[in-house]
Amino acid sequence: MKLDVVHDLQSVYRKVVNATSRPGMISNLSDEALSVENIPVQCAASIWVLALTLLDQEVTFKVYSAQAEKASRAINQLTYAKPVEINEADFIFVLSDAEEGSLEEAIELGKHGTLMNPHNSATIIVEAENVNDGVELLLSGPGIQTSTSVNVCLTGDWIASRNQKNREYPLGIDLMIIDKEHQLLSLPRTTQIIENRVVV
Amino acid sequence: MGYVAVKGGTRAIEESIKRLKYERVCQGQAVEVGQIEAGLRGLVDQVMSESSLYNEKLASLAIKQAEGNPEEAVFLLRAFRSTLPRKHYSQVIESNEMKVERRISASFKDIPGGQILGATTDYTHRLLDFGLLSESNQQVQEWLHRFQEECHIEQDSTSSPLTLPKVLDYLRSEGLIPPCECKNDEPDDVTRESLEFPSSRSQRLQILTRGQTGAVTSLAYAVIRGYGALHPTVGELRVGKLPVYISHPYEEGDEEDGYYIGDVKVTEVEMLMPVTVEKEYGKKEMEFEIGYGICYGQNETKAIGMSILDNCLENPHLGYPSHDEEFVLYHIDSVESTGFISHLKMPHYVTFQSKLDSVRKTKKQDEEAKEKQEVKS
Amino acid sequence: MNTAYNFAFFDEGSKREIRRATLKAIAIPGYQVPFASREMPIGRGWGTGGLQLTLSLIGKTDVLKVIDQGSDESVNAVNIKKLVRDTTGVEITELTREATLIQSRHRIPEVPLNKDQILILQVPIPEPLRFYEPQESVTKKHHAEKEYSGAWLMLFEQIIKYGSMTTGADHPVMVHDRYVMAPSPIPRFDNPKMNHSEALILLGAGREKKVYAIPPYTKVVSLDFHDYPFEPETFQDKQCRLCGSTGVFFDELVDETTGGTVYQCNDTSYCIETLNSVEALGGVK
Amino acid sequence: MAGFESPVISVKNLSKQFGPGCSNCQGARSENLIKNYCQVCGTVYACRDVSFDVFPGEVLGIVGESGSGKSTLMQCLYFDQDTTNGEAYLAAYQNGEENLFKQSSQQKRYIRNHVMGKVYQNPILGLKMDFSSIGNIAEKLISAGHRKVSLMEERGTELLDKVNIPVHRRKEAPKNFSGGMQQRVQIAKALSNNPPLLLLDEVTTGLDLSVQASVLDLIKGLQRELNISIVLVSHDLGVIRMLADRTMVMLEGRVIEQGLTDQILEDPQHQYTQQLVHSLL
Amino acid sequence: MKRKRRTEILIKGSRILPEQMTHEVERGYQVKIIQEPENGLVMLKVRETSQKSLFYLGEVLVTECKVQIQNHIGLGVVSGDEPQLAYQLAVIDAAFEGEFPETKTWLDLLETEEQNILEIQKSMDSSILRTKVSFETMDVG
Amino acid sequence: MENLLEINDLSKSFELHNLGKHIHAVGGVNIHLKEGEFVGITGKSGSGKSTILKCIYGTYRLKEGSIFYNSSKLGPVNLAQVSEREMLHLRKHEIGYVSQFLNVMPRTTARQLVKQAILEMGGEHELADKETETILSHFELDRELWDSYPTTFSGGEKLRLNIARAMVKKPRLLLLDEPTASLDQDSKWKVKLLIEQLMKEGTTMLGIFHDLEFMNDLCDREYNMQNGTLTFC
Repeated sequence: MKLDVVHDLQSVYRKVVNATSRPGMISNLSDEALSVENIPVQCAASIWVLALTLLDQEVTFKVYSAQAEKASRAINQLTYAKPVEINEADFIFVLSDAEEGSLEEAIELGKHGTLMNPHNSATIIVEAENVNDGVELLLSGPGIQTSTSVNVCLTGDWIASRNQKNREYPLGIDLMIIDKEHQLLSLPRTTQIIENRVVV
Repeated sequence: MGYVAVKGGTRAIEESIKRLKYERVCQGQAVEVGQIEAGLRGLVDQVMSESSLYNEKLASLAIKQAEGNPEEAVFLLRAFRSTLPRKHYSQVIESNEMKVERRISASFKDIPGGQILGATTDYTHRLLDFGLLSESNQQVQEWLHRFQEECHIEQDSTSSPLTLPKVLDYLRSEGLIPPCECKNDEPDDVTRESLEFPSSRSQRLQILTRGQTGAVTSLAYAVIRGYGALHPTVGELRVGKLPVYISHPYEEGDEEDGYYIGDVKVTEVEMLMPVTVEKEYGKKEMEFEIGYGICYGQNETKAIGMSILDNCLENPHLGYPSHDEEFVLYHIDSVESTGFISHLKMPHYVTFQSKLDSVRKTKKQDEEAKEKQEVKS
Repeated sequence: MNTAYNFAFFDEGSKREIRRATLKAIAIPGYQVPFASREMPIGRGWGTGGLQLTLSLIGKTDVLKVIDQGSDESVNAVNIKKLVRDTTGVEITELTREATLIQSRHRIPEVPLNKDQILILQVPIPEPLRFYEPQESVTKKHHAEKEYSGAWLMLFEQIIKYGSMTTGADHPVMVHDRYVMAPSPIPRFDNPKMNHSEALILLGAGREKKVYAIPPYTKVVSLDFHDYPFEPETFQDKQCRLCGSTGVFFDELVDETTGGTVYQCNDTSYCIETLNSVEALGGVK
Repeated sequence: MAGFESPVISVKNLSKQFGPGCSNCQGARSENLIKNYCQVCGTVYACRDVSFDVFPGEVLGIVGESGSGKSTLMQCLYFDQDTTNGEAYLAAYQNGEENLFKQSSQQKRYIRNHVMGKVYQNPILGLKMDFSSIGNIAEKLISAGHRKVSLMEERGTELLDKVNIPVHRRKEAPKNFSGGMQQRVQIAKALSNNPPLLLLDEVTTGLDLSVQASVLDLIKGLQRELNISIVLVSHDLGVIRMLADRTMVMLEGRVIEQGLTDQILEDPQHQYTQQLVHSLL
Repeated sequence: MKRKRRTEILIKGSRILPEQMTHEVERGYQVKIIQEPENGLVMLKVRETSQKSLFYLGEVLVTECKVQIQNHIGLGVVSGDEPQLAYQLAVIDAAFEGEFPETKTWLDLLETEEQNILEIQKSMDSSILRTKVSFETMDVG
Repeated sequence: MENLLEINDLSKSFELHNLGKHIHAVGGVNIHLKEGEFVGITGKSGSGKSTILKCIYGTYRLKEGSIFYNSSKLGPVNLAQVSEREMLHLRKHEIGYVSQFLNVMPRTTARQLVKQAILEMGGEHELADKETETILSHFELDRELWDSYPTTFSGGEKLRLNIARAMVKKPRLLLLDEPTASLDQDSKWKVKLLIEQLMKEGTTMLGIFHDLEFMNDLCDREYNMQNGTLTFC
């Protein structure tokens, strides 16, 4: 079945809206992701679905991946979005085969808006192993009734980088984490994360 | 069964739309769209310009549907353009490539290429031509035939093609206007990214060129009447056709590999304003600044008005709203201003109820205070 | 000429731009995200902001409710519904709880909204500081610097002059302790419904080209003073003349026969529902 | 005597230039400038390397002719202008450990609202002319976090009384007032949040002599009573003599001399200061 | 002949010429339509003459069509609602892209058509030039 | 430090740039004051007497010589080198200066003037009010003058107010700059009583006087000033 650019992307968008307005709630993009034919680079099809939903010639992006160049060209041809340096990118993709520390770098160097225009900030789309397993994170903030917990299998010290980057609200970056099963976890800048480390 | 439902709205709307059609056709005649395109050039040009969409046929259709009301016609076209994909951007159009149909200068009598009146109402006596009441297609065609014959006979084989040198280039070569390098920064597009202040020059020009003809004219008039700081003279006004080319979407080739897609007719105005400028070491000199105006079709007052406002906005002045970019740019668009003005017709029952509550509350407090005072005294 | 319109009127590029702006709006609650704002087949000022949000959100399975001033049958609501239905074919409802998308002007429905619903409010003037400072470049700076003394000052002046806050509808709110926001001209009565709302609330201003949002469970506080607390409109001891409801927002009507004042639910679908359930129960007079 | 007391504000090497600078005037080399103006690129070096401290309860006067950079300096301190270079530390903000000029605009706004007050020469800049006088004072209180109308009304009335605005006129808008009254409302507003530091920019310029005297009295009285620190800019040595404990003399963007106010007046060292003082006598 | 000149002749000239050329191609080749003629917009990028900067004047309604002949893609874009012409332009474009032998014979046709256009244009020009004001200098002597 | 004040080799000259003049005011001045002493300086007007006091008080900036002062708070300091802040501190708490001129704000009443001085020393409002009244009556200032502006006072009244203000601070060192010039006999007598009282209280004083008779009765030691140099009498 072929991806329907009108209806499938509308459905993806609504799931992204839900996930972003209720951080911690996991959305599943499998239905739409499975309709994607010919993925040019080795990564979750849902990444492409998100790219098609959000990117076009009006925006810019940057890819972190072992095959960054290839992925970059593919996204450009698919969406006409322009590949740029990290500090200018509207969207940043960090694929699971990216070098260690890429996510932290993306968070650190991505644009976080200005006080006048806090929306001119990067949205980082990260490919994770799993968003149902891994370190338990305690989330609070807008969209969450009191607090909620999720488990994210994502290595590195990204939470510290994110805290540092988002310290002067409303400046900040917005994160979307997607796993191999096309499950989407969205962490807008307003979400406070506490890492629930299990002491062994 | 006690199901209660209000169905008034739907029904009333349906009947209202019927009534609207009745008003359009009640004299038993249908206006053909072709007739509008053929005979209402001024209105078609104005509607194309304000809607920022160039196509005579669509404009004529909109005019028919709007029963000749330009603001309604513009509205229809603006909404329609929201549904069309933008396929290409043109190659940069340089106005010295214009095929001139009319060209005058108020500053120089002897401009290279001459003063060409073209088609203008400026020298018609504004006397109603009752002959037009009985003008027939046959008469029109006969006249046209004779006119073409005349032209053919008098054709001067040596006459130069009608792409004329520009007055500005002449002034620049004289050193009366500071030289100017071509700037090739990509323009902003107000239809794609919302306007923010301070605005860019490209945003200002785009909003002005799609501004409402009446609003542009009125504001510019206010400027030269005294609510502004300008004393302009028309350097050059030209009406003519500009060829539009697009580049090949994938292949990179030279310009000649581009596609010609057609012409657009525009009115272009370069307005001269004398200014004093301070040079090095405090030396003062008189120079000319240029206000620029251009719009679709033959729409001369608007283009002149735009050139005045362009210069106003290049020189902000706190004392005059016409020199304030927020004031001018936010209020000049036909769809925005007519939309908001007309929305006042919408029901405001809830807001009014809420205000009523507040008014009552203050009245009550006032009375209570009075009573208290009376009790005291 | 090809005369068929795309699903939901817009071309996909237009939708995408509105969608990106909306996501940033959700990420920064109460902040007005500028967007290009397409020209719509209804007038600027007639709900084009709300309509653009609706059209960018809507899918085939959505059920839409549109109200204007509390009424599903207001001519303006009818008009908007007609346009959306003509370009999408989605189901339209008048029952608040059946709807997945609710576009509204000037009211939040009486029936509490739930987490599967999105409320879209039409906004004429999104700038809460507009009447304190007309220049957008200045108000934008105020927002940037969290300089909201002007918003409170306007209320302070009302108290000084009239002895109480005299805002009608559109009483400003503070969202997530950061942005002062115009809640759109909903009556003060509806302001508290925004606080920790279960439903996502999106606000769109078409002519002013702004989109903003209140995510679910977000703190929304109406501006006030410790000694002059915010007060919604009161309809104490008032009752709907049709369904007998109390504690809702009423329209005030003049009884043509007696000349006296009578009250009627402003939310017509709520009134009808109440009325029908009362009748179903055997009816109280 | 280090550690004897710590300054309320400490300004280090503040510089402000208008214009891009060019090879002719690079580094603001004075030999290539006419006064503080580069005639090649038109850059104005409004403040050059200005440093000073203000201590608790102290009035620092800054005197100089128009164009000397004193008002620009004040604008920089109140963030009405961005500084080109330099540092400033306020004891009341982050323990005096953060350079004010490096803060975000959001933080700068906080500093203005909570730990500073400023009175402008032109009341239009400091007042909302269409709002009530008491509302104007409330505005400053609101911005410093007050949310109780009765308290603000009380405080506003008290302050207006203190600056001799009749209580029954407190609901009137300053646009109806005379220049001297407007200035007094401005002072009341600036004082309302008890700022540790008050900036006064030519506050009596343009007022009638008798009005000037009353405004100066008012400032001195309030300063003594409330023990606030003041930076006061004036081209008028009379004003400086009346109010300032210490004085800095500015010329062409630089501080050319500083000392106790009586030192500056009675034993001026710099040629320019002597000229200034003698013209006063 | 470069594309710019060619497309200008085809659009400004008689409709008969592109129709003939298209038929010729259709007779000899399989034409695959990639994109049916559809309406869209072209945004005009204009240089103003006051500061010589660029801005957007507005959009023009166009009809666009894409065809594939053998391995060659042809694009036809023309101002206005002109589905037929857009298709023909695309076919001719593909033929030139593929340097089909037919195109050699078309050059003459195109040049003749260009002359016709020029003749008509001249006649129009002269009618305009008749509105030129001629200032005659008085010889005082 | 044995003395309260030790002036060694004090010289002061003025550079008048605009007039192109160099004026030598005083040179080689040495004065030592023990705690509690009252030392007087006489001399013709223009001989440089005031210069010495102004150098001590910091109004004139010194390039040569030293003025050591034994501060109760700061210890021995060289007044020629103290910081502006230190000088302000000493003026506020330890060193007073009284001249025949009264330099005050134009619209401050006598009462306010004295009260401000008390408040500056860290008094409370209510106490300050009481103390003000005590002081004003002590200095025999007419009650009806208390709430009027000193700019309208006579010379003697101004001076008494001036001394009153200085005394509020209970200075350790009081500099008297021709306080009795242009006073009538009655006023002089009142001032003399005040000075005597200060002496009793142990205030160290350095004064310059025009009026030899007046000074002879009071001083422990006297110097004479001529053409900028000092001789011990």
